[in-house]
Amino acid sequence: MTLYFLDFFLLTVGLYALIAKRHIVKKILGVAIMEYAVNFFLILIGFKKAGIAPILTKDMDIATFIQTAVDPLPQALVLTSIVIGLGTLALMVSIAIRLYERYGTFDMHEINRLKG
Amino acid sequence: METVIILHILLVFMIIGSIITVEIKNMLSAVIAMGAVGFVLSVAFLFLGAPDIAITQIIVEILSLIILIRATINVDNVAIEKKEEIIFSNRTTLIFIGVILVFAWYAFHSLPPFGDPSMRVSQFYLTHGLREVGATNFVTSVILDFRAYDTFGEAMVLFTSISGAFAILRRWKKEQHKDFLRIDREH
Amino acid sequence: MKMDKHTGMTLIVKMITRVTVGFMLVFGGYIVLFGHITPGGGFPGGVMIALAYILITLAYGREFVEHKVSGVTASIVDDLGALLFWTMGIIGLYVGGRYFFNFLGKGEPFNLFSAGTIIINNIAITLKVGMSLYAIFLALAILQRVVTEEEPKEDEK
Amino acid sequence: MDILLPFFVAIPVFSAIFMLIVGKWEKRIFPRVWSIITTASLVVLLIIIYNKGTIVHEVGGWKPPYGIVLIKDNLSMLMLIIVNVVAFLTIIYSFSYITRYEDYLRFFSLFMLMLAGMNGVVLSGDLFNLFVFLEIASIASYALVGYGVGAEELEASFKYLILGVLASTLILFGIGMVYSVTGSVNMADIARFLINHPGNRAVLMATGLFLLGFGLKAGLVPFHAWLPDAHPSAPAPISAMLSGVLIKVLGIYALIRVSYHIIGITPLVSQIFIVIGCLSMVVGALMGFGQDDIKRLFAFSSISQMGYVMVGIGLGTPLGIIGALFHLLNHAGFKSLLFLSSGAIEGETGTRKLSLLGGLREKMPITSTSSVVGALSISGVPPFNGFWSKLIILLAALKAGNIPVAAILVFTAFLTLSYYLRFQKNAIFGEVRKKVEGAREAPIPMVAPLVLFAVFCLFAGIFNNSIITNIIMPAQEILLDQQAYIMSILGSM
Repeated sequence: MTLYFLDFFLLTVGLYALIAKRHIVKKILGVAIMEYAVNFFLILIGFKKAGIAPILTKDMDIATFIQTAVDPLPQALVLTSIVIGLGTLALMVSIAIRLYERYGTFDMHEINRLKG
Repeated sequence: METVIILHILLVFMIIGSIITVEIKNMLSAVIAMGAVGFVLSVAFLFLGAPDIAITQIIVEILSLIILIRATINVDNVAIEKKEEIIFSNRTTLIFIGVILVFAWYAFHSLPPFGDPSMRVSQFYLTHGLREVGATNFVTSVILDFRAYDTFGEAMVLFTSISGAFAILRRWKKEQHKDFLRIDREH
Repeated sequence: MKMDKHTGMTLIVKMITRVTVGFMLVFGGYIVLFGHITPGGGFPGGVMIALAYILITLAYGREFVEHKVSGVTASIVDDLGALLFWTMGIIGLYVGGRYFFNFLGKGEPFNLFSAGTIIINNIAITLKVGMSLYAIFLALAILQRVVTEEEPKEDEK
Repeated sequence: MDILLPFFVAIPVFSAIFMLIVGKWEKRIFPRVWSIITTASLVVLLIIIYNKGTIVHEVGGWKPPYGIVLIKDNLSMLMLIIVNVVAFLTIIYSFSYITRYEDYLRFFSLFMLMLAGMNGVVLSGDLFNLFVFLEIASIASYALVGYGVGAEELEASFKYLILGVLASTLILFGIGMVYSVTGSVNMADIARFLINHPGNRAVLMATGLFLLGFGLKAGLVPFHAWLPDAHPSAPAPISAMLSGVLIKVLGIYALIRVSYHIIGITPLVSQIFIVIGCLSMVVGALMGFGQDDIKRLFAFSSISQMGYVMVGIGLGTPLGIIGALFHLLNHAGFKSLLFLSSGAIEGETGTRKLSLLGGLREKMPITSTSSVVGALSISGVPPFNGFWSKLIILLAALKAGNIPVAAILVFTAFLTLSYYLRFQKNAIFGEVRKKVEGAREAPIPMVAPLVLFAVFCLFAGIFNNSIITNIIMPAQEILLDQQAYIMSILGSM
């Protein structure tokens, strides 16, 4: 239970960086940290006590494997979510670079002031 | 039992790393600190019995580090931090986060305890996976057969974000092709 | 392989990349093809292959890789990979009446062709993920612009 | 018949990819014509499956709780009609609007992917699948908002992107909590589990996270920061799609589906809906008052109209939900009309400022008459459709005995009427100003959709009971009947 709470604390650290920080790259880093926290939470809920990876090897028999294997569904969700995070990161960095070209600064407040 | 202790240590390290990422002045070291948090996360995935996810996390971590360093290496990454933060927005966000954390503390009590997931649906994947799909890596059989439509949607997400990034990065004809790096040297 | 000295990084980096790129491509290929037997799959394998190309581009400079895999061919292969994955869904709909129906034979577990359409889906994802990330790396890191129309080949550097 | 459901996602995706491949050789005419063919075929597909009742398609051939299921019930039928018809008319509009940008290819390809994402969200019967397609539609709309690559377009799309990714992360955390408690990701399976195991604090927190995430995507008041900035800088067809369709499908529809069909509506949640609805109505209307830029004015009025819908949903009575869903349909009609006409006006006169516009009636007759029809119907003037849906919501509030809400409804109606009258007085009537001298009527592909939307606003107003009985009423019945939803997918309680 404390693992879930600490992981949610990690999410709020990312949330703080996202909202309170003015530097655009800091906001992007905040988003990345939030993605880590959510992916970690999804894998945590799928873990089974003394569980093994859900990959069958030749020397395992199927019955014990089914009892001890960890939950494969959250891992499928996390694989998708990691690559979604990469996609959004690529889009964010390209917008940040073009913003820097246009305004000459990464500071969100400065940009709001210049935008008028 | 010791995996729980190890996971606690790794998680505390990740929290410290992310606080460093948020608070440090130099942008490049912030990106490196975030990279460290990502690598510790992929080690934690190994302890949680998810080798697929650990490999993907390390590889995607390297690529996002390359992209992020690209965005921060040649820009004025220290100048921003000189100005002081606006106290008001930090304080309200901290209060808002504190309220959510208190509410979350009670909510996490009624989640099933760590270590015994209610595998109501995924037990079917483990029992029928080998016979009906034939793949011995059950995560891949879930990704590409039981929920292939999800992975199709996800490939389209990557396709959209790359094509969107191309749309944003395209040059307008009337704009001369000034090289991004050269702008800074002129400053 | 024209080895002009001034583009790209120092000699040491070039030597090391010449050794490691081979391992990365082989390991990436292994992860993709055996994705349904051992850990791995389309995504990590594809990104690994993209990283191999990115390593060459970083070490040897853009011109060296330009005639091998230019930005335009990378995005075409990316579209073809997405199209291949799309047709797998439609063939499943046509053959089995259900979208993404696994219509190929299952084979027996531990050898290569054991999971029907999973292998083809894996290859489609690899093409798509690998080439699109390589193309976005080129656009973001090296060219600062997207190779859309064929401008005159003036040298950026 | 259920073979046709996946084509709602497959056709736009194929056209987006094929467009990019062919785009290497032909960039000007092909993308525009190809998008019109795609959206036309989607509308034809819509007509085919229109009155076929509930269709369920199990993807991959796996039984529902184990595989992903696509479901078309009457509620998603209503949303499909809104999405595909507005997209078809917007594509016709952007046939000639797009000429001001120099790269047509990426615009139409991203538009098709946004369409595929929205169709995927509406059809999906699986919570994580809804998240993935929500992600596709959102990322396509982030890039499209910043398509102009100008200074403030990029700033607006970055702010929209940051808040959108925040919303998606919270939604994914909520999905993780719901999965941990119920052990399944299929919507009907979760609903069945939660009926047998009610009152779980983790599910309550997950509802809060969903409310935060989907509320942010819907641009409701506490988290509306991105909407007024995203609209003025987005191209006109995109802001028409954004406010006419996207915030409805990704925000309101997802909120309705999650709260009514999955977690089961509780008095607390419907009370929160009503409070958020009233807040959005009042704040949207008040901030819309002083706006000089017509697109910002329309953006704030979108927030307040979404507040109407949330109040209708929050009341929970059959009449309230009928009013809300009918207002959803009407709002898609007249808001897209207003945004498209603002694009035409900006195209011809070069400005969106009310202080510089005037006397458009002589120079652009058709555009001004259709935008007058739009302005009248959004402010609820009798013959048009806005009047009927606002009236139904007002009656539902009165019947539910909720007098303060009814008072706020009437107050907002007057506010909306006043600032739309100001819009008409400044922009349409009055003497012709300097800026408007050179304006002449917008080209045919831009004017035809405006006329069609205006005709819809009129006919939906006149024949409102026929629209209500065969589109809105069935959607309302399925919405209030969670058991029927579960039975249609899982076949057993």
